[in-house]
Amino acid sequence: DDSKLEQLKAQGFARVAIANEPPYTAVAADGKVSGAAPDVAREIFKRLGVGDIVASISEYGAMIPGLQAGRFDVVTAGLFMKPERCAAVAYSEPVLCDAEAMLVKKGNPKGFKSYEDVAKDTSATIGAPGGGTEEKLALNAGVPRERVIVVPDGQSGLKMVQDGRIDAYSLPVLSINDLMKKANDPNLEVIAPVQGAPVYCDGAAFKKGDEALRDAYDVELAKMKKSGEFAKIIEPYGFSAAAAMSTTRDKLCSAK
Amino acid sequence: MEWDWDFVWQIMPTLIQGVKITILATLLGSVLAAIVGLGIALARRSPNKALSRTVGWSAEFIRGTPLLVQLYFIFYVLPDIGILLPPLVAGVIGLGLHYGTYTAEVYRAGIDNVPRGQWEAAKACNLSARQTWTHIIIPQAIPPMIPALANYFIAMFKETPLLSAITVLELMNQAKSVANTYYRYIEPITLVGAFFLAISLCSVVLLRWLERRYGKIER
Amino acid sequence: MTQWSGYLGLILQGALVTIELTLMGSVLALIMAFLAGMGRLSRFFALRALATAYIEFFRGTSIFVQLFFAYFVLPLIGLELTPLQAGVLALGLNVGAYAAEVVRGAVQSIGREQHEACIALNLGRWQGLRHVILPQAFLVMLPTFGNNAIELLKATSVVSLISLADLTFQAQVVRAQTGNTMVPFATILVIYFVLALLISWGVRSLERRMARGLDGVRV
Amino acid sequence: MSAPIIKVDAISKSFGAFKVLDGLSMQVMPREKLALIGPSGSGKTTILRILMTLERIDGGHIQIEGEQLYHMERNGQLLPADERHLARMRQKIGMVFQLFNLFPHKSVIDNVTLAPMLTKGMPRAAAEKRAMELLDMVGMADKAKAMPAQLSGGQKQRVAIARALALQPKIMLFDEVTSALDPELVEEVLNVLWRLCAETDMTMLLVTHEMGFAHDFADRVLFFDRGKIVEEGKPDEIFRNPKQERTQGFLKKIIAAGHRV
Amino acid sequence: MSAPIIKVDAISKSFGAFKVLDGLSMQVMPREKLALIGPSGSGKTTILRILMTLERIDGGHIQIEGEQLYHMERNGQLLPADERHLARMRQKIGMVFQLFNLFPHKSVIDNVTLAPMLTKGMPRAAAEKRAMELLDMVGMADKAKAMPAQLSGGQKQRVAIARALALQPKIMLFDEVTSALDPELVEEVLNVLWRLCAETDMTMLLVTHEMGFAHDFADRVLFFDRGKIVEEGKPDEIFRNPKQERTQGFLKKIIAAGHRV
Ligand SMILES: Nc1ncnc2c1ncn2[C@@H]1O[C@H](COP(=O)(O)OP(=O)(O)OP(=O)(O)O)[C@@H](O)[C@H]1O
Ligand SMILES: Nc1ncnc2c1ncn2[C@@H]1O[C@H](COP(=O)(O)OP(=O)(O)OP(=O)(O)O)[C@@H](O)[C@H]1O
Ligand SMILES: [Mg+2]
Ligand SMILES: [Mg+2]
Repeated sequence: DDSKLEQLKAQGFARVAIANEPPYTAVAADGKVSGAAPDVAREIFKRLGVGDIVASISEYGAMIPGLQAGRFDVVTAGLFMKPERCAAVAYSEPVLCDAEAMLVKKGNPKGFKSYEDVAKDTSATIGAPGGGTEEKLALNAGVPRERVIVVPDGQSGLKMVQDGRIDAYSLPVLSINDLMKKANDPNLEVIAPVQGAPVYCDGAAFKKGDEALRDAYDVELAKMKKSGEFAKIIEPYGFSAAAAMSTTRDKLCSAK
Repeated sequence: MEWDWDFVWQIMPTLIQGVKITILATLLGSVLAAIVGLGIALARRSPNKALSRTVGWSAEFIRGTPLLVQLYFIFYVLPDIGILLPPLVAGVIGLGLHYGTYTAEVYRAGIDNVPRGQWEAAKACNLSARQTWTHIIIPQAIPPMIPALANYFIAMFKETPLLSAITVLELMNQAKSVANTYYRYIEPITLVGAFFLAISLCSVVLLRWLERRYGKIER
Repeated sequence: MTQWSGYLGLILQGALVTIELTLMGSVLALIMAFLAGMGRLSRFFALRALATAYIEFFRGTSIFVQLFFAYFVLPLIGLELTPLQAGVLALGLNVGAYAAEVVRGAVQSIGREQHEACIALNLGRWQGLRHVILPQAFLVMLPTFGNNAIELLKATSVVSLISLADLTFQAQVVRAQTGNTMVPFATILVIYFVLALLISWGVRSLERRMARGLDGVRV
Repeated sequence: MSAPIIKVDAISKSFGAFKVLDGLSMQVMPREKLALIGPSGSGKTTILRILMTLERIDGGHIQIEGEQLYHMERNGQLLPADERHLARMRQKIGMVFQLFNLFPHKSVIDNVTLAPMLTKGMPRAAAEKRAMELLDMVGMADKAKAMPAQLSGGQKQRVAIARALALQPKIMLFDEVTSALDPELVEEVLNVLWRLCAETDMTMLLVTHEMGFAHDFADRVLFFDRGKIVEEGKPDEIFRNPKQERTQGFLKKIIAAGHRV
Repeated sequence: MSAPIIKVDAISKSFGAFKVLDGLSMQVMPREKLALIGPSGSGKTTILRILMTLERIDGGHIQIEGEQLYHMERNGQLLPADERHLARMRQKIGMVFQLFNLFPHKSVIDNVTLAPMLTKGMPRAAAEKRAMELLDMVGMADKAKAMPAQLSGGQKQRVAIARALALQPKIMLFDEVTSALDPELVEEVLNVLWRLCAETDMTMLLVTHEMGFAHDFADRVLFFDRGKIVEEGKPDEIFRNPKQERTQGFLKKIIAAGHRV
């Protein structure tokens, strides 16, 4: 049933949800959206015959409900594949892979290496995006709810570490690196990768029921991976194409 | 999506945590707003032109700009000049300052609404300025203000969800966090709405009562 | 070096969205205000009940809840809105509920004697309302409408929470892209304030125009 | 003898538990000038407001020119009047209020033309022509373009009279039309009433505390007390020679307070 | 002959561009009862308010018992009075307002005791004893515990008079103290004024539109017009035989309006 794809072709664009988080996403001074995730999506949709993508920046927490509510056709925002999510949406094959990192004060004063370390230090607080992977990792590692601070965006997290409001801020490695680069602050340090945290990969997330569109997407994605064009798009942003090609959706979705 | 009662009971304790913070923020914010408002109202009446103008314009500025942006400012920009506030404190200060500019207007109107004849009668009775304020003007000005002040405190209560932007885990933030964990929006958001509606409907009753009790002064 | 001029353009785009939201929201609010305000004064119980339910519901539940409902829950029951439509709908209905009380209060503030003069002159209900009561009441409403419009302007900042690219949202984007907090937030504070000043100036001059002849200058 | 133009038959009226009028009856002949006097709170204003249909009555009947005011006959039954019936009956009656009740957002001439244009569909030109005649009669033609706020109390009241006259009612009700005016301005308005009295054949009911004026102006005086007509008669009888003790006491007080009779 | 208790010397007063008083002079003897009459807007209220220091003057001088009211002498120089000087001078003067201006949040007796207790440090018991005497004099002793909102206009005004008397001023100012009252209630208040006039030796200045009362009550009548004293004299002279055309016109209108002289 290709009706969804036909519909997108007819309207000439696909509505894509992205995050306000470089380098997954970047917004240039002229307002143009780029970044690893949207660039891949744009290319694949072009090959599928959908001329353009219309990207709207969204909170992490709002992406899946927005997809379910039909606000977007697809989410390409570094929304990592995990079993619960796989149940809520239809993922494509892996696109962007990254390990988890933590941003801490210079010298890592509390000696964090893993989320468990944060859990053990009863005075430590950790910041993470609401509804994101890092929040769940921290909670699963036993950090109590009140010590996991929901931080609205990366800059806020950086600022809160600088100001000593939280002891660590956790995001994927590349996101943290990008933050560090912009902040250019010698008093900060990145711990990457966080021990015990798996390497995650995101995929383009479609609404349940749009599997036909997802399958068409997968076909083009596989072609690009093979031809090397995939690597050409994402590697300038720091992502590893090899990592994405070394795993599969099924593996990630069935991981515990 | 279907409404799921089991889910409702499951998330209830988390939401109640949020309710506590919401109420705490409102109470502290109200106290601060009442004090800040009085300060602004008095400063604007001051014969010192520089003081009254500065305070007047600042109040206008605060009243003309969104609380959300002010909260970002207090929380994320002030640390640059060495003022580091915990989230709840920053939130309470934001609410107190913002609503202080509203309560200031209530104070002003309350004082202005005491008829000029009362000032004149006080003078004809040879009362001093202080005696006039404490015995004649304030006792008449306060009661009609009470419903208006209560009204703003209720409005403030409904704006507490903004505090989620500065990481305060109030009700709305808890609801979003729950929703993000389970990918279910209907139940948490509806519960939050029902909670606000319940409190507002109660406060309508309270307001009517306050208005009857204090709203009018019989002459 | 950061390209501030480029990012300023981004913020100005956000200002456009904010203005658009404020204007369209105000129009919707004005329509709802008159419908519900007059509804509350109706002779028919059903109309009164409907208007009261609308007003109490939208004043009672927080604007955040309404916004999230319009954006995330309405589509689940088959009513799909663009973010802009959802924003205008939530803001307009919310502020309209407050303004409805202004309409009702203003109409009631027109003394009973004006209604009686209409009856004594045998004007019909609608004629009296249209030619005598509403023109006078509108003048009473205007200043509060101005305040309502500013409240609406400020409330547009919360639409950033449903990913509508308004001023506040664009400031967030610029912040994420440049790593600078102070500049984007200070800029939008000033823009919001200027917009608020524009609204109050506009309302005041409209008021002056309409009040001409009603002040008691004897000729 | 012709039939009465107003026939009030045992009407009663309460506000909450307080009975203002209790079985009041009275009749007014066409062209009669009636003065209603009596202490504050005795129900004078209330009876005028009832005739203007500004209040509903609790019991009794009122007929205007032989037609029921608050009731209508349908198939031989008397039903409460609906809005259409009231509107038709109101055409016969005009009222001038103590506080003028001009429309503050309309100019003098618009105040006078509004009702004829809206209720009778009179074209603007005709309505304005007629309004100017009336304003001329009350001595306000030169202020036709002024706004009410620019007028003195006496001027406002004269405009209010012109406004009520514009609908050409058969019965005019005046409720203390001078008591909100400064003493110096009272005369202007009384002069207009004199002219009206002399020049038209309207039936006029006038509530007033100006005893001297009531004496000279009225064909008949009704003295109200506690919602009842305590005494009625020719002005000379009532003012020079009141029979009831209550009337005597009232007039004595008024005179002591400095009013001429 | 004794010295005047009030000496007004060429004072002027403007509101914005509008000159209300222009070089007004007058003198009042101790114990004198003065009636101020004149058309609306002529400045009668303004002169009373100036004597009560509710307005400032723009030029001229006022002396009370030989002492400057708006100025004080320091080292032989005349300086504008400060608040302390004004407060001291105000002890000699009391005022009763047209609209009573009772303190609505205080009972009748508290209205009367407030000022003596606060300004003279009188103990409560003594203040209340004195207040009850005064309330008795104005016939309000039985309402001592009532709140102002529960009183009629005439009763309110009598309490206001008692309140002003409680400070035992030498000069009392009355500004149209009856004109906000219903005609029937006017008498109560005028009766109190009569008693005051007979029983105390206060100097009294009274603005009124009650010409009959002014005639009987006053030792001397001042006729104001446009901020000037146009005519003054014994009541009989002014009312029966006014010399100025303006006075004649004013009185004629007032009489035509139904007021007894
Ligand atoms: N709407 C009302 N609700 C309650 N009581 C009312 C109302 N209107 C009038 N009354 C009462 O009815 C009584 C008669 O009032 P009415 O105004 O007819 O008296 P009146 O003879 O015109 O007196 P006045 O000379 O003071 O105008 C008064 O006691 C008044 O308080
Ligand atoms: N505060 C004020 N501001 C401007 N004009 C004023 C003010 N007070 C009084 N006036 C003007 O001063 C003039 C004199 O007023 P005043 O009250 O003394 O008159 P009056 O003789 O007492 O009149 P009335 O008999 O109407 O009370 C009037 O024209 C009035 O409009
Ligand atoms: Mg009356
Ligand atoms: Mg005066």
